[in-house]
Amino acid sequence: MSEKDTLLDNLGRHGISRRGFLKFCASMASMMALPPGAATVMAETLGKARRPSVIYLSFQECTGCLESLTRSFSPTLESLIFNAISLDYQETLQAAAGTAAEAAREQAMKDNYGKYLLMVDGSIPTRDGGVYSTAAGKTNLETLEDAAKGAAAIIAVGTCAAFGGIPYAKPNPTGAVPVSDLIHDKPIINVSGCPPIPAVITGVLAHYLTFGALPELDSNRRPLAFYGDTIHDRCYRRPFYDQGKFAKTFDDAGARQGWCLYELGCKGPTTHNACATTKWNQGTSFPIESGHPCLGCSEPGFWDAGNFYSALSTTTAPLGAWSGAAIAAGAAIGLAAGAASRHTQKEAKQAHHVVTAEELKNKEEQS
Amino acid sequence: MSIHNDSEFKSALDQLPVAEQRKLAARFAQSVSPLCKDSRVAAAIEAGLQSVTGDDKLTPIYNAVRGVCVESYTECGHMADWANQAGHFVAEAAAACVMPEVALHGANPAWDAAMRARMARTCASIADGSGTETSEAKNQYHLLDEYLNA
Amino acid sequence: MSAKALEHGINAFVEQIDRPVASFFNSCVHCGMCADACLFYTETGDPKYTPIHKLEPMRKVWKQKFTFWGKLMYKLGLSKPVTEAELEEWEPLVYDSCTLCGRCSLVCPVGNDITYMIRKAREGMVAAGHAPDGLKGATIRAVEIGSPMGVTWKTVQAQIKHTQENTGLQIPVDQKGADYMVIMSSMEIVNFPEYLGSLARIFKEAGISWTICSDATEATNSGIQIGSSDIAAQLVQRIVDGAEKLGVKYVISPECGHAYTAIRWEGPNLIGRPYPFEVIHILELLDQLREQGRLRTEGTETARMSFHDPCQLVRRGGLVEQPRRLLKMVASNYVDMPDPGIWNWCCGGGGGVSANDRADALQLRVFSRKKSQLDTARVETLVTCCANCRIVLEDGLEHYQMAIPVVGLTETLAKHLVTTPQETAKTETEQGEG
Amino acid sequence: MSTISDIPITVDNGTSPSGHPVLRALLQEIETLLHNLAETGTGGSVDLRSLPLFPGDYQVLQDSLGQGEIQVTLNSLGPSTIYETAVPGVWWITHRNEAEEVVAEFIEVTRCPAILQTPAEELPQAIAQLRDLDQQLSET
Amino acid sequence: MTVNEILTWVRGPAMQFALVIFFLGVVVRILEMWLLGRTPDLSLARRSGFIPGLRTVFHRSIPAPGLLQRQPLVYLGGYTFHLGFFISLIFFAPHIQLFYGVWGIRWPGLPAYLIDFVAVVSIAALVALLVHRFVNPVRRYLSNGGDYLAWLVTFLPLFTGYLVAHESVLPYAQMLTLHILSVELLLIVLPFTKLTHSFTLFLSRWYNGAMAGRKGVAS
Repeated sequence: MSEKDTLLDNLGRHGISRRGFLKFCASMASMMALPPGAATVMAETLGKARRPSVIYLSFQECTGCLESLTRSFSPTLESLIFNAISLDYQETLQAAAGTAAEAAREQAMKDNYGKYLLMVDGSIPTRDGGVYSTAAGKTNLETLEDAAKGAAAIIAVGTCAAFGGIPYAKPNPTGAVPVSDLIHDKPIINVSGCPPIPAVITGVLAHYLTFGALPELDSNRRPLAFYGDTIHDRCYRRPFYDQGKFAKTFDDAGARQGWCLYELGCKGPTTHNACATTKWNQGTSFPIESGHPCLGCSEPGFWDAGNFYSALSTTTAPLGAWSGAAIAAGAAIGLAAGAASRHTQKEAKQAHHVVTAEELKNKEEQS
Repeated sequence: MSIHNDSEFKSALDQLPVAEQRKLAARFAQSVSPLCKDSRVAAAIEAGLQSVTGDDKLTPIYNAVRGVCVESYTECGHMADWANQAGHFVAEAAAACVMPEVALHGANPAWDAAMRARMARTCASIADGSGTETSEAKNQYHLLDEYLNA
Repeated sequence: MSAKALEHGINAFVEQIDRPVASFFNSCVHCGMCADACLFYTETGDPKYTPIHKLEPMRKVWKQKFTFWGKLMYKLGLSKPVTEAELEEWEPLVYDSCTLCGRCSLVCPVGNDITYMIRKAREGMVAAGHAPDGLKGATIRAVEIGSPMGVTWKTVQAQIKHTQENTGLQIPVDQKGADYMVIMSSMEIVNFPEYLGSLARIFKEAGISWTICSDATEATNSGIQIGSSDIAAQLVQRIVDGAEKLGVKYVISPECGHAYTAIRWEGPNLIGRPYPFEVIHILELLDQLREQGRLRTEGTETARMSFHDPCQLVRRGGLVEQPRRLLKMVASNYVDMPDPGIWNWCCGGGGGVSANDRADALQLRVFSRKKSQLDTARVETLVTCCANCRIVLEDGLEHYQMAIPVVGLTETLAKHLVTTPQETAKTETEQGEG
Repeated sequence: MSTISDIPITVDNGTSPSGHPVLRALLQEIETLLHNLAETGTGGSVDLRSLPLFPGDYQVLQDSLGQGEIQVTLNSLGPSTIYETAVPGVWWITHRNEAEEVVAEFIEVTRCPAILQTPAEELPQAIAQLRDLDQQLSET
Repeated sequence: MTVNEILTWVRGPAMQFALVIFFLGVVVRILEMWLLGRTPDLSLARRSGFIPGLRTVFHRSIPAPGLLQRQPLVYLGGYTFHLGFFISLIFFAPHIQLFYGVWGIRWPGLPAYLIDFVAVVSIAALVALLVHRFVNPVRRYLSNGGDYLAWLVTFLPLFTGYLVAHESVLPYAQMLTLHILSVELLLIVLPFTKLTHSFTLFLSRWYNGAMAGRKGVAS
C-alpha cells in the first residue's frame, strides 16, 4: 500500500463500490449517532482521507481489548478500517519480533513524527520506577513517554489505559496509572470498557479521519457520541424500572419476563457506554439483554465500587461492626456524661437555698 | 304565732308570695345596712322596701348592687378586711331583695337575704374582735313576726 | 436583685431538672400546638404566651448543664448563662400568664407535661427572688398567720359559732379518733361560710364522724403557688401533724382546687414520706355517700345549670365524673359547656394568678374564653367547686355584664338535702366505711 | 446435561409494556418527516438502532408498516435489503455485512433512497466500459 | 476523583462515618437523659400509671378536640410528611435492597409511581409547614436556627430522592450521590437537634400519660 492512496482507493482494491462505501459510512454515522446527513459528508471526506500511521502500544493489559477489536467471523467494516490504516507497530499482531520490531517502531515514529496516532492499551505501572512491566529492557513508562512525544493524539483503549482498570484497583501493587495521569501535553481520548466496543474504536478513528479532529469528549475524555448516555437511559428494560418491576434472582419469573436487573446489582444507571444500542457480538445482544446486570466496566474505579451483584442503593462497606462499636463507645461516653450529670445534681442539692418567709419579706420590701 | 327556729322561719317565709319575700328581704338587709356605706346598696334596699316590681326596673338596680358584691369580695390570697367583708354580705343581702324574676328560679329572696345579713353581722363581730355576735337570727324572727302579725 | 439570688435561682433550676424534664425538652419540636391550648394565647393572640416559651430560662439551664452539645457550647462560651434580666422578663410569663391549668400538657403532640415543668420553673424563679408581690404577701401570711388571707383560729371559731347557730348542729373540734378531719380554704371562711354549714348538715345525715383541728384548719398552700417546696412542705406538715395528733383515718380536702393538689398529690413528696391517713376530696366523699345512699336529696333546681371544672380538681386532680354525678342529683336542667371535663378552660385565676394583682387586667381579658363557653351553652346558673374559681368567675361575669349566679356544688347539694330529724346514729365502724 | 438444548431456557422476545410508548413516538416522528417531504421535498431518516426497542418491537413495527411494491437487494460488503413499506415514501433499509450481521438499520422517508441512485462519479467509467464493449463487438 | 468514585466513597466510608456519629450520638443523648433519674412519687396513686402511660404513647397521635380545626395545617402537614417519609424510606425497592444488604431481611416494596406520589405529597407538606413557620406568629416566634436546620435535613433526603428517580436536574450518579449525602447529613445531625424527639417522644408521652393516669386522668 503506498502512502498517497486514499482510503477509498484502498477499499476499491478490496472490490468495494461507492455504494458499498456509502453503506459503510451510513453504518459508521449510525454507530456514532451522528445526524443522518453526516453519512454523505463522511463519504466525501473519508473517501479522500490519507492513510494515517498508527502506533499501538500494549502495557499492563490482558489483550482482551485487542481481542474484542479483531475478533469476528469474517472481515467486518471495522477490520477494513484497520486495513485502511497502516498499523505500523502492534507487538501482538505484527509478524516481526524482537529488535526488528523495535526498529520498525522507531522508524515509523521518526517518519510520521507529530502525525501518528498513538493507541495505548493497558495501564502503566509507576512504582519502583515502573519495573513491573518492561519490553525490550524499556519500562512501559519510558516507552509511553517516547511514543507520546511525536503523537498527534493518544487513544487510550480500554478501561486499564483510560482509568487504570484492574491493575489500578486496590491495593494496586504496581502503582499502575492511566495514560492521562502521565501525559498532559497531548490530546487524549479514553475509549473505556472492559473490553471496549470495537465499533467505538473504529468510530473514533473514522471520526478523526473524516473531520481531522477528535470527537467531542465528556468530562472523562470519552467520546460523547458513544458515552453520552447511560446504559440505563438506553436500556430496553427501563420501563420495568420505572414501574418498579425488578428481578429478585437470576431465575425468577421477573428475570424470565425481562424485568429490570437493578436489584441484582445492575450499574446501568451510573454507567456511560453504548452497549445498549451498539450491542456486542455483531449486534447480537448486550449483557442486560442476556439477563446479566451491567458491571459498569466503562466507568472509573468500577472494580472498587462494591459488589457487582448488590444494588447501587446498598452500601459498599460493612456497617454492622462499625455500628456495634459506635454503640459501645456511645454507651461508655453516655455513662460518663450521666455520672457527670448526677454529680451536678448532687452539688445542686447540697447548694440548695432554702426559701423562707423572712427572705420573701425583704425582697418584697426591696421591689 | 311566732318564730323560734330556722325551720319555722324558713317555712313561714316560703309560704309568702315573692313580692312579700322581697319586702322582708329588704327589711333583713336594712337591719344590717349600717355595715355598708355604699349608696347602690342603700338604693337596692330602698327599692325592696318600696316593693318595686318588674324586671325592667329591677335589673338595673340589681346589676348595680351586684357590682358592689363583686368589688367587695376578698380575693383569694388577699388579706381579709372583715369590716369590708361585712359590707360585702350586706350588699349580697341587698342584691337578694332586687334579684330579677328571670334570675330567681324559685329562690327565696327573704331567706337568702336573711342568711347574708347574719354573715354580715358575724363578719362585723370578727372585725371588732369580739367574734361572738349572734343576735341577728333572733332579730330576723322578730321582724318576721312583726310582719306577719301586722 | 443580687447575683447571689440569681445563683440560687439557677441552682434551683438544676435541682428541678429530672428525667421527665430532660425527655420533654428533648422532645419539643416547636410545633406551637400548646399555644392553641392556652387561653392566655387564644384570648390575646400574643405569641409570648406560648406555654413552652415560658420555660425558656429553665430549658437554657438544662441545655447548658445536662446536654452534650449544650455543655460544649457553654464551655466554649458560645452560649451565655441565664441572666437576671431574663428572669425579670420571664417572671410575668411564669406567674401572671400561667394558671398551671394543665391544658397544654393535654394537647402536646410529643406528650410534654409543660405544666409539670412550669411548676418546677417557679422554684427557680422564687429562689431568685422573682415572684410577684401578691403571691409573696400571701405566702408570708400563710407561714406567719397560718392563712394567706389572715384567717386566725379565732376567726374560724366565730364562723363555727355562726354555723352552729344557723344549723343548730354541733361542729366537732379536736375530736381524737374521728374518722374524718375537715380542712378548709380561707376563702370558705371569709367568703363562703355556708360551706361549713353544708358539711355539718350533710355529715349529720350521713352519720359521718368528723372533726375540725384547731391547729390545722387551713387547706390552701401558697407554697406550691409561689413555687417554694420549702414553704409548701412547712404548710403541708401542719396538716399532717394535726391529722396525726387526732389520729383520723381521712383528711377531707375542701372544694378549693390547688389545696387538693397540694395536700393530695404534692404533700407526701414535699414532706418526703407517705401519710398514715388518706386524703379524700369532699366531692369524692359525697359521691361515695351518694352511692351508699347516705346522701339523699329532694327537689331540683329548674335553672339551666352547668358545671365549671376546676383545673386542679378535674384535669390535674382526677375528679372527673364525681362532680357531674352529684350535680345531676339536683339539677333537672343540666347542660355541659363546650370542652367539658378534662378539656375545660381555666377561669383564668388559678395557680396564684388571682392573688397577683399585677395580673388582674390580663385575668379579666382572658375570661372572654369562659364567656363564649357560657354563651354557647346559654347557662343560667353556673356551679363549680372551687372557692377561687367562684370569685374569679363572679369577677369576670361582672366585668362582661353577665347576670349568671355562681354557686358552690356542696352547698347546692346541702340545699336539697333530705333531712330526717330522728335518725338513729350509726356505729363508728360503719361510719369508717364512708 | 448432554447438550445445550437440554438446558431449559425460554427466550422471551417480549415487547415493550403498556401500549408501545416508544413505537408510537416513532410513528409520529415518521409522520412529521412525511409532512416535510410533502412540503419541502426533503424527508429524513430514523436510525432504528439508536432506539431502546424490545427485541419484539422490531417485528411489531415491521408488521404494522407492512410491505410495499418495491424490494431491492444491494450486494456490496454483504447484502442490504431496501424496500418501500406499505406506506408510500417510507423505506426500510437494513445493511448487513458478509456475515449477514445487521450493521445498520434505518427508516428513510424519501421518494427514492440515495443509495439506489447511480453515483455521478461512476458515469465516466460507465461510458468507458460501453466503448470497450463496442470495440469488442466490432472486432468480432 | 470522578463522580462514580465519589459515589463509591459516599456509599462506603462516608456512610460508615455517618452511622458511627448517629449511633454514638443517640446512645449518648439517651443515656445522659436517662441517668438524670427521677424521685419516686410518694403520693397514693388512684391506679398504676403504667397502662395509662402506654395508652398515651399511642393516643397522643390523635389531635386534641378542637385543635384540628384550629391548626389543620400543622396536623395534616405533620401527619403527611411523617408518614410519607417513612413509607418512602421503608417501601421503596432500592431502600429495601439497602436494608437487605445490612440485615439480610427484605419485604415487598411499593411500585415506584406510588412512592413518587408519596414523596411529592410529603415534599409539598414540608414546604407548606416551612411557609407556615414563617408566617404564623407563634411558630415564627418559637423558631430558631435548630428548627430550620431540622427542617432542611428532613427535606433534603426526600427532595434529592425524588430527583434521583427523575433524572431531570442531574444525572443519576450525581443525584444519587447527593441523595446519600443528604441522608448521611440527616444521620449526623439527628442526635444533636430536636430530631431526637424521634426517640424521646415515646418516653415523654409515657410520662405524661403515667403521671396523669396515676391521678385517674386519661391524658
